[in-house]
This record gives sequence, structure tokens and C-alpha cells, in this order.
Amino acid sequence: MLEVSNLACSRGDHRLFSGLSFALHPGQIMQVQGENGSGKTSLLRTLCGFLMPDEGDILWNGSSVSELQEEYYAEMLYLGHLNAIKDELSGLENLRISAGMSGIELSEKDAIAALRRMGLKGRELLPTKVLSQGQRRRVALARLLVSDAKLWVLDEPLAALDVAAVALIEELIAEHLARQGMVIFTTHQPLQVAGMEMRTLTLTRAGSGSRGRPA
Amino acid sequence: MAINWFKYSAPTTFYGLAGKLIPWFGISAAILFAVGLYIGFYVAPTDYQQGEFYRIIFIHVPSSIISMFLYLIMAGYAALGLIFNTRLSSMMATAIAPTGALFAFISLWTGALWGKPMWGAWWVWDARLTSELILLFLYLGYIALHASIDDPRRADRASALLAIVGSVNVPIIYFSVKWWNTLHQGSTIKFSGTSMHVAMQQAMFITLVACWLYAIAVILARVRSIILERERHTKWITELPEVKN
Amino acid sequence: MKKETMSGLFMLVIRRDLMLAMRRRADVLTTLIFFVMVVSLFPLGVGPEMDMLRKMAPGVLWVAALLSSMLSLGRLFSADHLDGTLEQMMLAPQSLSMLVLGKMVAHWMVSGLPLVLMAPVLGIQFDMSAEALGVLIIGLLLGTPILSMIGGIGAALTLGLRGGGVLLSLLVLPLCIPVLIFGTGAVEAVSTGLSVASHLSLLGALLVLALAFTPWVTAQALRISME
Amino acid sequence: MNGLDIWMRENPITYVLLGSYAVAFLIFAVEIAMVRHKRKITLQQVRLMRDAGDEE
Repeated sequence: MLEVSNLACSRGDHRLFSGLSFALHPGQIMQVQGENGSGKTSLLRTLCGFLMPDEGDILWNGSSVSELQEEYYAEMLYLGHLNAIKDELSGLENLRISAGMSGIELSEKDAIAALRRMGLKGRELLPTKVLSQGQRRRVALARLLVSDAKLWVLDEPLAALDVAAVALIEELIAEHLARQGMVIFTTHQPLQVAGMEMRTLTLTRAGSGSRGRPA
Repeated sequence: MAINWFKYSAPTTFYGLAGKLIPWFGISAAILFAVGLYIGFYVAPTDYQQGEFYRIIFIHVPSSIISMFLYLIMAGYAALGLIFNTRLSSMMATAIAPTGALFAFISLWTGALWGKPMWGAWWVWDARLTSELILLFLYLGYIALHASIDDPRRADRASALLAIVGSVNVPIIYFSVKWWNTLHQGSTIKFSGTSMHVAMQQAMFITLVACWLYAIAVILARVRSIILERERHTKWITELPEVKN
Repeated sequence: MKKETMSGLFMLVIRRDLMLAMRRRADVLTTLIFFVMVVSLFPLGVGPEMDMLRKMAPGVLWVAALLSSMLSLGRLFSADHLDGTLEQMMLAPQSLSMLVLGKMVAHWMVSGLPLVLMAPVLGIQFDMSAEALGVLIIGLLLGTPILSMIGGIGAALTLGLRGGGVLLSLLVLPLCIPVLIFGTGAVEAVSTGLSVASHLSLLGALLVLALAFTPWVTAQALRISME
Repeated sequence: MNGLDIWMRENPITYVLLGSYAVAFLIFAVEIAMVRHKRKITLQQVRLMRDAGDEE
């Protein structure tokens, strides 16, 4: 379970949000909403420990994330704006390496199966620099298939994807939630997960003391 | 919330306190400089080996000592700021760097001027002069790194780490330079004889204190500007008398 | 699914960086060519007297190695920073220091090791004796990894900054001075008949120190720079 | 021995005073001027910020 209490974050002189509290239980999904510059990405990056919050705590199963460190990282997966794939490497190599970095030794067979499910059949061995934006995003998203992380933190997972790929991601999220996983994400495109209550967290911009509240 | 008090009001009280202290430090520095140089030039006798040239030590030795200590103090403040996230310590570290660099420069300059009549060359690769030069490089690196990062928080933290790494390296560098120097039988500027005249010691001690007071005054003045700049969004800054009118 | 161990992850990072370096061979070659060129410029600058060149050789080779390793340091983290891989490394379930050490080792194998292998050829141009060459190579073998490791701190601190390359050299070069002193000192000790072992063991001690501390410091620097 | 060397040995006190102390105090003076200038600039900026804040 992910708990956030009284979180405050700022960039430079600018306070993004403060007094933010919410909890995410197994099997729940939450969308972070807000206009540009309201701190959606900063919130997700704070959850990953890249940014230090000004105030407040982030707890994973009751313990502080900053103390758990690697233990917490083993149970979470983050996909940001950047794909974290190398142009020089093939989709297969990229997927196996990124899985390896998240602590999973992935066999070639499993990696190929994952890439095929992402609709990259026949392109597994091409260097990713010849792939289109959407296809590269698919390579990055293939990590969702091979990860055993409980918490998914997804920043704009649907960017550059076509309708079929969006449907596939929705399916993957539904499977993950059915396995008692948790998802927190941002998106500018509508994302529907069948049979799931979508919670939303809205970050509002205000000079001081902007508040997010879960609906 | 003890931490909050430390974090938010320390610069507030410090700003006022520093403002009151600066004139005292400044004035006493000026008086002590005058006294120290009077003793150094009129009371202290001529050295029988080095003639009048030795009188450079009254500025050379204090500035060498201060430049080295300031680096350690800067690294100490930087470490405090990095570990405990206290803003004032990071600001102090930033304020110390230029003064430290200038003292290192003065030490090099006066060292060169001393070397010329003693050794016949402006620059000798003496262990102490070389270490001082490397120290100046370390200061310049710190200042350059701090200046090229826009986000003040990242600038403080990154340059703090550099200062700590630098201060760990300073003994290693000093030792290796000394080792290198003995291997190459380089020349070392040493004071002739074993005993310095009492008046020389007094003059040097007084100018050392004067340099310290000057350094503190300038650093406090600089840190006040940094506080103003960093805290300009807070209420207490806008209520300061010097900001109001 | 099998879990990666700490050493598994360490090896993975090295394998990955070597693989990438092999696909971008030009980068590796430029560093090496730079090294050869800088060294070859010295005789042109100071004249071809063999006695002087023999005396200068260790210093020239070491300074050139220092400069070439600065040249490649900028790439140590910047590519991974730009494409987001660094973020994923920070989220690895093993200590970031270990991954950083892996990257440093790979960087040394790609940029330091070729210099070490090239050094004897250049040393012959300077008419160095066989014994001196041997000591030079051992010194470079011990010293160039330290350059990669200290450089790693600088590369992490200057991540994503404008003018990062020059700034990086400004920060790192003063810290590398002890390595330079002991490395060249060892070669000079051969000709003056002093103890070579003491120089080399000091270099070895520096290497151990660097191995113990620089990965952790670099990991902290990366965390600061990623904020 | 060139001219400077001879002059230096004939006027050691002047050499020390001009070469070291005058330069050191000049550096101090420049530093003080820089610190004062910085304070002036910072105060101006803070006032500008405050005025901009009032108008909002």
C-alpha cells in the first residue's frame, strides 16, 4: 500500500503543491490531473525518490520510502516521458537490459514473446533507431509485461501511441489491477479500464497552498 | 517543530546580527592592520640574510594560512548544508569561496615577489607555492560549478559535494606535491635561522588577526546579499527597512 | 522469473556499456587518436633531442592520458541522462553505487585501457628504455582507472550543464594531480635508481581509496543532479 | 642583472610595499567594492520584485 501524507513540493522558488495526502490500496488505480505546470510529473518523480519533498512522508507498506530505498524500488516500476531505450540496441536487447536493471533476468524467449504482444513482431532484432516514435514507446512499455512490480508509476504512458496500442495498455493495466497491483498515472488522453473505479487526484495551481484532493 | 525554526528563522536573525557585526569587524581589521604593519616595518629589525625583503611575510603568511583554513571551513559549512539541509550553511559556503580564492591569489602573488629577490625567479616550484596554486584551482572549480547551475538548491548541493571531495583530496595533494618536490630537490622558501625576532612574530600575529577580521567582515557582507537574494519571496525581507524605502 | 543479483547487475551494466561502445566505435577511436596526436606534438614543439625527449616522456604520456580521459568523461553519464536510462538505474533494486562502479569500469575498458596498450608504442618514439616502459605501463594500469573514477564524480556533478565539458576538466584535473605525480615519479625512479615499488604502491593505495569511495560519492552526485 | 633587479635591491622597502602590500590592499578594496555593488544590486532587485508583487 502506498500512503502519502501532507506532501509539499516546490521547484525553485515556486511551490507546486502542499498538504497533499492520499492512499493507494492494492487493486486501485489513480489518475493525477491538473493543468500544465501544476506538478503532475513532479509528484510522480517525488514518488520515485528523484525529488526530495519539502515536507511530508511517502510510505510503502507503512515504512518510509527514503529508508526502504532498494527494497521499495524492487516493488515499483516507473515509466517517464523518456523511453530509456538505446538507439543502437535492438528492441530485444533493450528490453532484456531494462528488465535486468529492474532486477529481472529475462530469457530471450520471454522477451520476444513480450515484444510480439506489444505488436513488434518481426522488428525485435532491428536497432530501435529505425523504429517510429510509437514503436519505440511500445518497446519501452513492453517492460510492463515482464515486470513483477506491485506499483506502476506511469507518466503519460499513452503519448505517441495509436488506438490499438492504447487498447493494449488498457488491457495490461486491467490485468495488473486484477493481480492486486496498483497504478498511479498521468495522461492527456482518455484511458478507460473496464470494471474499475478510476480515482482522480486534481492538482490545482494557486499562489500558495494548492491542494490536491482525491475524489 | 525545531527543524522548521532552524530552517526558516536562522537566516532572519543572522541577517540582522551580521549587519550589526560587520562594522566592528571591519574597523578592528583596519586598526590591527595599521598596528601590525607599523610593528612590521618600523619595530622589527632587518633580517641579516634576507634584508628587507622578508617583510613580505606579514601579508604572505597570513593569506596562505587563511586561504587554507577558509577552504576547510567552506567544506565544513557545505557538508552541514548537505547533510542537515540547513540553508544558512550553504549560503555561508557560497560566500566564503570568493574571499578564499582571493587570499590564495594574494598568497601566490606575494610568494612570487618574495621568490624573485631570494631565488632570482618569480616562480619556483616549491611545495608550498605549488599546493597553494592547486588550492586556487580548487576554489575556482567550486566557484565555476556553483555559478553554472541555475537552480540554487542543486548548485548548493553539487558544489558542497565537490568541496568535500576537494577537502579530502587536499592532504593527498599536499603530500604528493611535497614528495615530488623532495625527489626533484626543489627549492623551498625557508626563514633564515631558527629564531624569528619577537617583533616579527608579533607583527605577523597581528596582521594574521587583521586578515581574519577582514575576511569575516567581507564574508558576512556577502552572505547578507545572498540571504536577500534567496529569501526575496519571504515576508520578512519585504519588511526590512532597507527594502521598504 | 529469475532475479538479478548484485554482481549480476554489475556485470550487466559493464556488458551493456561495452556493447554500446562497440556500436559507436568512432567515439573510442577519437579518444585514442587524440592521445596519439597530443603525444606526437611534443617533439615537434620542443625539438628532437633524444636526451630531452627521454626525460620528458613519462610526463608527456601521463599528461596526454589525463587530457584524453577528460575528453571521454563527458559521455560517461550524459547519454544515459538524456534518454532516461539514468532514471531507471536509480530505480534499480540494487545499490546505485554498484551500477556506477560498473559504468566506471566499462568507461575505463573503453577509454583507459586502449591508452595503456598504445603507450609502449609512443614510448618507443621517445626512446624510453624497456624497463622504463614496463614501469610506465604498470603505472598507467594502476592510474587510469583512478582517472575514470575521479572523473566520474565530475561527470555526475556537471550532468546536463551548459559548457559541461570544460567545467568538468576544471573540476577534475586538480584532483588528479597526485596520480600524475606518482605515475611519472615511478618512471623517473627507474632512471635515478630510486625505489619504483614505493611509487607504484602509493598509486595502488590511491586506487583502493578511489574504489572504496568514488562510486558512492558519484551516486550521491547523480542523485543531486537528477533533482 | 636587468634594471628591475638592480632597482629592487636598491629600494627593497619600496619593492615590498608597492609589490605586495599595495597589491594586496588593492585586491581588498576591489573585493569590498564588489560586495557593496552586489548588495546595491540585490536590494534593487528585491524592491523590484516587491513592487511587481504589489501590483498583482
